[in-house]
Amino acid sequence: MAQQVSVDISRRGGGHDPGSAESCPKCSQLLDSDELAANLMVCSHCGHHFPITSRERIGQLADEGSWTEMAANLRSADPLEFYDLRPYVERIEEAEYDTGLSEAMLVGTARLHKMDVVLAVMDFRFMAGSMGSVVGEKFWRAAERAVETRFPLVAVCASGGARMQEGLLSLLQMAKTTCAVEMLSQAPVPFVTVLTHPTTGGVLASYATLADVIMAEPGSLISFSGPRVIEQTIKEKLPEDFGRAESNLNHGQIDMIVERAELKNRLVQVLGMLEGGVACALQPLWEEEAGPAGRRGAFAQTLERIKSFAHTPWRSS
Amino acid sequence: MAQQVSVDISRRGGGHDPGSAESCPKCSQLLDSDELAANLMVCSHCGHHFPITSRERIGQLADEGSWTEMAANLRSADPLEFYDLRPYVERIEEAEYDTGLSEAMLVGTARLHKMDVVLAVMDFRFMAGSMGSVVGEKFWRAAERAVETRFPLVAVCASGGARMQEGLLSLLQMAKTTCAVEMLSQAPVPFVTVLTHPTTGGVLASYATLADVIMAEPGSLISFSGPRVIEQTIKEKLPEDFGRAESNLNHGQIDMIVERAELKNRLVQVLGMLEGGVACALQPLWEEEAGPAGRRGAFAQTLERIKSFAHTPWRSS
Amino acid sequence: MRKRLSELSRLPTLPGVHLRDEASKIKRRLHELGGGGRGDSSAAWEKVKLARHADRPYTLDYIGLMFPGFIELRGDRCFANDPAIVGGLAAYQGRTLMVIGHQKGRDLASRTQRNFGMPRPEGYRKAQRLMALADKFGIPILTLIDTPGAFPGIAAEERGQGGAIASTLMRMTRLRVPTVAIIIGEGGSGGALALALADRVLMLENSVYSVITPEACAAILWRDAKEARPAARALKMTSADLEELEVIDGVLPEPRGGAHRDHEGAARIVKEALEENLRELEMIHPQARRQERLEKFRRIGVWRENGLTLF
Amino acid sequence: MRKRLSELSRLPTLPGVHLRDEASKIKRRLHELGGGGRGDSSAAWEKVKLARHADRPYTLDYIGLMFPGFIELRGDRCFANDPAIVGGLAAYQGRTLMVIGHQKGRDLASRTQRNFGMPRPEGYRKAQRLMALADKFGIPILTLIDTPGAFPGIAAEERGQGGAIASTLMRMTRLRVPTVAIIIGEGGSGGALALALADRVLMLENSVYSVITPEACAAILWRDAKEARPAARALKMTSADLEELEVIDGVLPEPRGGAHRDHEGAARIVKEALEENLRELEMIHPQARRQERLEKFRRIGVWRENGLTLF
Ligand SMILES: [Zn+2]
Ligand SMILES: [Zn+2]
Repeated sequence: MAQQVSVDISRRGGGHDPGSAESCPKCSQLLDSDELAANLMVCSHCGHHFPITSRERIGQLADEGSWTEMAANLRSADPLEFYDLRPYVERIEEAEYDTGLSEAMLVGTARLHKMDVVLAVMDFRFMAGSMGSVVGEKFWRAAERAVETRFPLVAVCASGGARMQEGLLSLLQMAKTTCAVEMLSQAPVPFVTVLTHPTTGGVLASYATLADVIMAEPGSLISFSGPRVIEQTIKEKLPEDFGRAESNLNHGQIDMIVERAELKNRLVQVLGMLEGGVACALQPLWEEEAGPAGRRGAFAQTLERIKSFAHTPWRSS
Repeated sequence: MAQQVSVDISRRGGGHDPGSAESCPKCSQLLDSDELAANLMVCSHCGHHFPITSRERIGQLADEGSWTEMAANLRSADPLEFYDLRPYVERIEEAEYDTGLSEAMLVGTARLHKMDVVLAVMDFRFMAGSMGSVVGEKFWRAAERAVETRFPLVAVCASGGARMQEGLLSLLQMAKTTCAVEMLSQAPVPFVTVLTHPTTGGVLASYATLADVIMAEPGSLISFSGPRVIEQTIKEKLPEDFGRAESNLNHGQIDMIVERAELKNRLVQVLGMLEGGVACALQPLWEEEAGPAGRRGAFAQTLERIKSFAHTPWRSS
Repeated sequence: MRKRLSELSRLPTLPGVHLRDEASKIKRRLHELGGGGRGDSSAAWEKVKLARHADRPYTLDYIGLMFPGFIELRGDRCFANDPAIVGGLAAYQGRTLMVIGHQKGRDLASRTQRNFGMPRPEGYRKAQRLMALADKFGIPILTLIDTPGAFPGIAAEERGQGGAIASTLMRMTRLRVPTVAIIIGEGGSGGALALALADRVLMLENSVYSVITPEACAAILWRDAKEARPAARALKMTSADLEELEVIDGVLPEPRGGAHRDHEGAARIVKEALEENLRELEMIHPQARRQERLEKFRRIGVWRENGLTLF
Repeated sequence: MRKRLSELSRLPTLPGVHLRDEASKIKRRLHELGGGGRGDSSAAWEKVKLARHADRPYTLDYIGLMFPGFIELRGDRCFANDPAIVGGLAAYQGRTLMVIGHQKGRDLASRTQRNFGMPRPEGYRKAQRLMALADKFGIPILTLIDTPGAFPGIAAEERGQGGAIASTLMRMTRLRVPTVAIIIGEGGSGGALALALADRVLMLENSVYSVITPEACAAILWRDAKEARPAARALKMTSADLEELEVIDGVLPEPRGGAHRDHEGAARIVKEALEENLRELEMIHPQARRQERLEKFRRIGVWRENGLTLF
């Protein structure tokens, strides 16, 4: 199901071309590339959020110099020895060449406003952000690290679905990532997802919707089935707002829509709030239920952070 | 909210008048009262289920001579010293006189095809089956008995809602009966409800919908708000099938519709099946999770019963 | 009354039976006899009007005044986001609270959007989801109650209004975290109770809490909705009535003139009550707290047994 | 292949890394080289057609043939009862099973009513409810899988098709009771997997299980839906393929000529497999079984790391 959603990320190699111009697909305004990048790849006229690469996303979120990639050496194998009109291995090589990435997800640790987190960020450019064995295993390792360190896990999603070239192995990554979320949940470690354009298929139907709090970028398509499949099934044209973040919010499927410029702050606020609950869980009388001792350290850190929040009012509604 | 649903139970005093005739409200056929009673108060022409009294219901369900009433001495007090056009105490006395009952619910133990159960059966004739302190307390005691004996609890509901003459005390019976279900759930003891015409208001919004399996009699009105309130709010006439058992089944709110003639068998089948799960919970390796030892006895009984079922095929779909 | 009292005092306490403190009964009756406005049916009705006053602070007002930070969480993950119930994470004294409450609108547009504070099933299912989230992370829960009742509509019934309320009640019985419910305005029937199966249930002085609206009660029992005044009195729905009936855990006095005249003052009072109650509740082990919660609601009811009036 | 094998044998087992048994890899490759029909693209396509055969036994057929008693339970308690998934309590050897499965229709009317076995979110939510009920009473769960996939429709999306599948998967990770999933026909994508996060996942010989239908795969990768034959082969979706990939726990041979020719025979085979697997699973403590379930799915995947191919 991977390639059923088309997304225009013309910017290959993970960046923009300095000095050039780009036209906004929503308002058609011609935008200066440098200004667009400085505005986090959001159209300053209409607010359209251009899709961004995983490295751009990490650059926007992580405190300067705080990103440390994990599991960087994982590469797709070709367990099915799959080929259609072209072999799978060739498609992977092409994706590697085009994106400078080794897979559709980067995982690692970072700091967001000094808060330690584990990040798992998808990249739609790499084979339509499809989830195969490597994405599943990277997500698992990210979750494992989050449980070990008690750092919350933030997953930024962008996916056309499962990597069909890995057959059932890719479908079963839905089960695998769900088990990873269950592991987080047992700890419990806060887990927040950010659904970006587009989040569909197996990613949506597994870890993306299993988070404690689900955020989405404005205008993102969030839908299990691809729009074309639905149109073929119901034999009608879909309405323009079908499956968009705004529709998902109205239908109760996500917690909030967050503009890119606000995302880092909002993540830190939500994660701080979820960890703030630890304060309560560590009351003296609760101690036998408090879990591993390591948590206490994380808690002290959290408490300080929350205290500093208390002087900076914010509102989401 | 108690009296907002009108139901015609003209048969006062808990029985039918021998030798007389009654006209079916659905097909207008004139029915011989004796035949109607012999047919469990179901119209032999159109299948319309006439509302029946709590004693009739127990008579239809319990094995001959197996019914033992509990908490028979509970009577309504008048904690609010409530009176409207007439005092509450007078309305209670009238209901007692008309029905020969002391309250809108009978609770006790009985056997259904030799299976021990606790029964809690409402009677709509008693102040529109409204739930006040006595109904709440009787339900609590029934649940308590079920937990002590490990007998499953069967509750037959028929209610216009909360007993408004007891004010907030009656509203809080919803909380109390919910706590009782939670107690059953912790055991766990199987709990099945039968929603009969009409089951509305506070009873529907508490224990009636919290059962492991929810059955309903054909044609029963099952709705939180009374039809008149809804009509006044939306300023439209409601469709004929509004809130009926059949609509509730389609909308996923109940498990099955069971005709009166089948009810006893179906209850025993479902309860036997739920208890059958105990077999698994008592596997040697599970013992530390198996709960009180008393359950083992109940299990042996269940196992025998289930074995006998195995030779009598049945189907519900 | 005297007969009942003497009957009670003659007898030993029965196991499993809670004999209400008679002192409070006597106090209550004396209060009634002595007037104090409660014999006057317009006093109760005035409280109803105050509780519904359009200038009273609503849930989001309290949240805004009580907490330096608040993140609203939305949706039941099933059908819709119901704006008649709001909920989210609030920053509270260096830690976190989950706040869930009914939300009325103030002007025509927001009233319509909030459906006059009358939730549909998805509102209750959102509340359950947020309760589960709070429970997972050990975050205490504050509910703020202010609704005429659950919305009576065809589609709401089809989506299981009754079951949604019941399952919310059930969810609240199971919570490991401390829960405080405060009736801030109208506590209307099952739609209000759904958020009020809490360790502590408090009422603002000018709030009401009732099994049915006085108008609907009058329409049924007096056969005339205009008889809402005597109905309001008969239903004993004011905070003073309910404190005397001992079915709530406390009344919070409002600022001079009422909460609608001093939102900040009202928020301060609610916040102090919250602090005090949470402090007490957090001294109790979660298992014990859950058990006490069941016991508390188990005890509610007044009936006669073998000629005795029992509470 | 030889190079990869030697790389692997040179190295000690890495912590947290599961090196697949190489013997099976070699066996698999030899099987491929030696023919056995798998080199022939029409063989896979024939399996797809067989798996979809209109005369194959469906979930309710198996239930009818395997169990002397069955009580269907309906509804998600939220929005609807989805007839594309059926579930209920089955009498099984003097005890009880919870059986949940996709249900296709056989004639036009029942196919329409069952939506061709394509569930909507309420189907998955019903499944979750029944799983929770089974778990409460310690009733083992059997799921029977036979769907082209979850229904792709606007309203289904609006009601959270993705979230419904995900939360069903999550529910299955948490079950204390033993779970056995059997693919009896079409195991189509996420809509099939939602019921298959089980302690044992078995396939009937002529069933298929795939990330995408061969037609849709061909439309995307070959840009021509008529290229479904090579797609079917490339996807490795037959029971034999998947057994060799070691992503399922076993294949159940069908009666001579296929299950569609002998419903009783097929039911007998399914029942025996169920018995055998339950017997094994019930020897394991619930906690350990749950842990093993997580571990099993944790291990699924094939990738290269530092030049090695890992499984
Ligand atoms: Zn623009
Ligand atoms: Zn008739």
